[in-house]
Amino acid sequence: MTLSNSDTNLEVSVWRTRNGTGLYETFEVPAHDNQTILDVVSWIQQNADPTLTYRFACRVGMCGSCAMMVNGAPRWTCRTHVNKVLKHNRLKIAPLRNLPVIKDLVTDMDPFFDKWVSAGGRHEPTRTRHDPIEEIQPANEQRAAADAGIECINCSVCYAACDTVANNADYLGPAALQRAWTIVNDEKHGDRQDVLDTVSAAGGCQNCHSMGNCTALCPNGLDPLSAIAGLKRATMRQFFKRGN
Amino acid sequence: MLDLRLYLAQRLSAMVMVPFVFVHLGVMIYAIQGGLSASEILGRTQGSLFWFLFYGMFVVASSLHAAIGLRVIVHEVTGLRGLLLAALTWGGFVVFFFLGARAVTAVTMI
Amino acid sequence: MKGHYRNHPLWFAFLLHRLSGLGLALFLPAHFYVLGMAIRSPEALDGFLHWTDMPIVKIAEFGLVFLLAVHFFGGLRLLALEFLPWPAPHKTLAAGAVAGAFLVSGVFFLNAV
Amino acid sequence: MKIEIDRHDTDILILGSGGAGLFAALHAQHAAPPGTRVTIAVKGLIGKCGCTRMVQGGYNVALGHGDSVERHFMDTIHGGKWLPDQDMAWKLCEQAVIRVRELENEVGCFFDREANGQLHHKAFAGQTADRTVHKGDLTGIEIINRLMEQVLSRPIERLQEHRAIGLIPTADGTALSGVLFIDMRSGRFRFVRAKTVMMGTGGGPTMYKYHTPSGDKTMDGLAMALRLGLPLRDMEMVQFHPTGLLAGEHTRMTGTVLEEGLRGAGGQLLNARGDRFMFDYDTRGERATRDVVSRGIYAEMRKNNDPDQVGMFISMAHLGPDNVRRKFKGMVKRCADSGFDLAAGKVEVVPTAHYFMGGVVVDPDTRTAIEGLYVAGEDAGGAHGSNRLGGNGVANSTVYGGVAGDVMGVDIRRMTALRPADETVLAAEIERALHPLRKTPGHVPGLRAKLQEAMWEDVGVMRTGAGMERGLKRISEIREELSETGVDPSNLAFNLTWHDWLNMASLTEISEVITKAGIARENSRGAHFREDYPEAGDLEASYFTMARQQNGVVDVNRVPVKFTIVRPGETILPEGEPETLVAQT
Ligand SMILES: Cc1cc2nc3c(=O)[nH]c(=O)nc-3n(C[C@H](O)[C@H](O)[C@H](O)COP(=O)(O)OP(=O)(O)OC[C@H]3O[C@@H](n4cnc5c(N)ncnc54)[C@H](O)[C@@H]3O)c2cc1C
Ligand code: HEM
Ligand code: SF4
Ligand code: F3S
Ligand code: FES
Repeated sequence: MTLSNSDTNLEVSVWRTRNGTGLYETFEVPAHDNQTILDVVSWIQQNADPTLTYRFACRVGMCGSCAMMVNGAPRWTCRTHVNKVLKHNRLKIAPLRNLPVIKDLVTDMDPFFDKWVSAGGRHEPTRTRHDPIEEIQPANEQRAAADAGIECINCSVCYAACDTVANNADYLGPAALQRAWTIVNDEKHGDRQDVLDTVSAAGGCQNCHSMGNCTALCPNGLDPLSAIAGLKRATMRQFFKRGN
Repeated sequence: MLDLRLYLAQRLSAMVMVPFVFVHLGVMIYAIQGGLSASEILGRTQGSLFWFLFYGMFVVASSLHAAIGLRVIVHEVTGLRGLLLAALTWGGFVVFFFLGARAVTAVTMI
Repeated sequence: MKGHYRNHPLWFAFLLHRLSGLGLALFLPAHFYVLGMAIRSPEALDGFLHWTDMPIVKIAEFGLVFLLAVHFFGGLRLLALEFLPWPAPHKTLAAGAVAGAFLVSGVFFLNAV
Repeated sequence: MKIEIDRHDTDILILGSGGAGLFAALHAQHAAPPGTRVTIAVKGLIGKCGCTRMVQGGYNVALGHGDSVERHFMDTIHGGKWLPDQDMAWKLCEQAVIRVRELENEVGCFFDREANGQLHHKAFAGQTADRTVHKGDLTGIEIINRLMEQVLSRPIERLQEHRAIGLIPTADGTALSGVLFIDMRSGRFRFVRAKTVMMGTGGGPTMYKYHTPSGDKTMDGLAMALRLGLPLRDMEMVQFHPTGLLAGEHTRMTGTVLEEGLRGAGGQLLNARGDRFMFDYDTRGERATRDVVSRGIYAEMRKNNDPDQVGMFISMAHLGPDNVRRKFKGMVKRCADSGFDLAAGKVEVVPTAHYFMGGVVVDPDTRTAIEGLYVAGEDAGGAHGSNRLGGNGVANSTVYGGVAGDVMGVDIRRMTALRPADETVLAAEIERALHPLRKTPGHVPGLRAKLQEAMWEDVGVMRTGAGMERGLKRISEIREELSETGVDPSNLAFNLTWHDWLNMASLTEISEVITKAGIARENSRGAHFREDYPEAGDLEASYFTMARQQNGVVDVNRVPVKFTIVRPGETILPEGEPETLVAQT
């Protein structure tokens, strides 16, 4: 173990909620070799200001609870090494964009999940627990398309990165739409047509401008941009097939 | 803000415009050689059914396309929605179309 | 990965497309209006077209062609991205679109001057 | 300070949103009569906290390759060194089959397939069949995301960032009235009455210096059960995972798991001099079971005894960096994110507290000794005995969460009314939570580090009677110190430091129980290893420990294991079945 009690300090500005709005407060945080943004924020709460609020759970990039704006960009903080984002020894940390702030660095993620559900992001069964498990070839093209987006940890990084979400309150957003695309490609799903209808309504996939911030920033390397393009094609195809 | 129909209308109109823009750009590059003049333009277009259809469809497509495009921008920038947004979309379309139709008749009818 | 997160070709392509679209949409009524003058008097149109000999107007016109070209190629790029089930060389596509736009407007410009 | 408390009623209340909590909610909603109110309350966000989400390896289920429920059961009993409650272990193995089909067919999970379309199974150490189904190495994300969607899209009331701090009984103490919470976002107290409550707060041995579970898990559930006077069993049984990342004390990454598969694939463990050492401890070398490898690493660390070079190393480079990168993509990226090169370099590791086998005594229907309280998942003791097989953890939480939901749905039909609370207990629990707000503010994280150090040194991978006695003393000192350590009360809304204090309170209470149970077990079984009693003892005379708090004092008894299905030395596998179906390498 490297006991790197290094002498350099990071200059960290952190967003604090105060009387209904907020402001940045600055802290000096000792730098270390292996240090994530979450560690920086934790250090402040544990050693400098015990009232600082942030959220995390798994600390290894699986739960998607810890995302914040770091030097202007949304990131999962538990897996973002300080060196990766540090600019002139400075960090600026704020709550995730596009979601209501509860306190300090914590946002209310309900709108994100409400949209996830309203995009049809829930399995409709075609079998029961008493039936055998369906045989599905993993190499099959549809399955591959479904698998492509399956490792989403619903961290909301893409949701915060997308300017369309910022400007269009009804827009379902990249993660929810990507989930819908997974379902559309899941041959086990009961009503895939229905999902296509859901994502073609007012806040749906057609609102995406393919600006690609989602794909550029997804910490798991997923590609909502392409998933949404897939939905656009599929909804269009369905439209012409049905002729209405 | 878009739903599937508006989206399709915008994309289809865009596709329709592809050949038009192509030709239009070509004609402009060609026409600009030696400067523009009214008679030059009118000489080419007046009384021509081809150019009437060409520019006519161009106008319809671009009016639709631009009206929907503006709708999106207005919604995203101002948050306008509902009836007002619809009114603005179709109002925009009508203005584009009216001006466009006038222009087409002007250049292609004798 | 340092720097601003919108710092990538797809976002610039979006911005360019939006600005060019907006520019075109504002220009469109003016363009129609000018052509519509032909109804009343070709002379008025001619008067206007003489105007276009002035360098500043040339530049403005070049700007319009440029906008149209940018928007056109950007639009083609989007249509391809959305409608053709290609695996994703999005960024190449975006770059190609910009190159195409410059090519066309460049030719136009060279011809115009 | 004037204390206001919000009161709230529901019919079925569920604590926790891991595999146990989410399944309980779904099943309860289905099984209960129409109109029954179901509420899920959780310390974090629904589906985004707890350990089920962190499951990597997968889910044990006898669904192919000639495997059978009997074989799964026998492996579970052998793994638990004859301590499991056999009826619970049986139900676990039997119902896992249904639960996995439910997950695939009804909930919408997709587990990895073979090329021919059938489920893919792999084998964890200690299993005699290829039994573990998985979704890559992110199985938990798939399971929890799909469950979460089902729950979020149903009319189930959500109390997110609501931390349970007390189980409140009725005045006569025979039944549960409800649960006291802190609404973390506002800092206010909320008392929720319910006819039935299922507790699935997932244990969480995070009182160790190195630990894997998520940050929200701090033994709250077991501490609440202890205060209610419920019996807890197998409390000495803390499973260590041999390869936790060691990245320094200032990073939350430290302690997180480097997956089992690394050793399975041929990863080597090296000491400070760069030599392999596992073959000195076991003929299977690095591929021995978790407990054995953990002790091997711990012993080497002790030999090395260098404060500047604490851990051992895992090295994969000899397998070809590109190969490693391809095969363990997620792990390599995770290490890279925290600044380590797993593919080509070596990464420092330590044994890390991973899973808690101990828990509340329940019957196979998840009922407890008190009417109206049900416990499932890692909070419940019994199914694993002294050691949990890799893959049996998520099976346990999903199987028994579902069982709890079904049973509550039925039981609630005979419970016509909500029960009034014992207001004195309620007031006492509130008082307990307010205690630190009346003391001079101090440094809670420092105390936690102290506790973690004490547990790691004295009640850790290898234990002795003397060490544990010393541990007990240290714990009680820490407890006193904690009681004098205050928290600034000026703003209680989302006050993490207040919650750190409450976490510490739960952890110290349960640390004491772990230590006392460890002292009570004078032999070595599974995860519990005593250097002064290294033998397993007479299997026929196996006992489990049962701890209970009465009048503020924790007592531990030994209770004989009932061999209700199979006795030591016997098997329920049919005559002539091979000992193992796993291809030996
Ligand atoms: C890194 C890691 C990897 C693992 N890999 C595997 C594996 O491959 N296979 C396997 O079988 N098992 C594995 N396990 C074990 C398995 O994850 C757990 O045994 C199982 O998921 C526990 O489920 P649970 O529902 O009981 O608890 P959890 O899923 O941990 O959920 C507990 C819930 O209770 C909530 N809670 C806690 N305290 C309170 C409170 N005071 N008030 C309200 N809510 C509260 C938490 O926030 C959380 O929502 C792994 C564990 C870890 C940590
Ligand atoms: C062949 C020519 C054209 C093509 C292929 C094309 C294509 C497109 C496409 C695909 C979009 C959708 C962009 C998005 O949703 O992000 C769009 C938007 C738009 N277009 Fe066009 N277009 C063309 C011509 C025009 C013309 C001539 C005008 C103006 C008169 C115009 C004005 C607009 C506007 C205002 C938008 C909205 C921009 C935005 O939402 O960001 N387009 N175009
Ligand atoms: S798509 Fe990526 S960025 Fe978006 S929520 Fe999922 S994991 Fe996060
Ligand atoms: S950033 Fe937004 S606009 Fe579309 S491509 Fe991604 S959802
Ligand atoms: S804490 Fe779970 S993803 Fe960061």
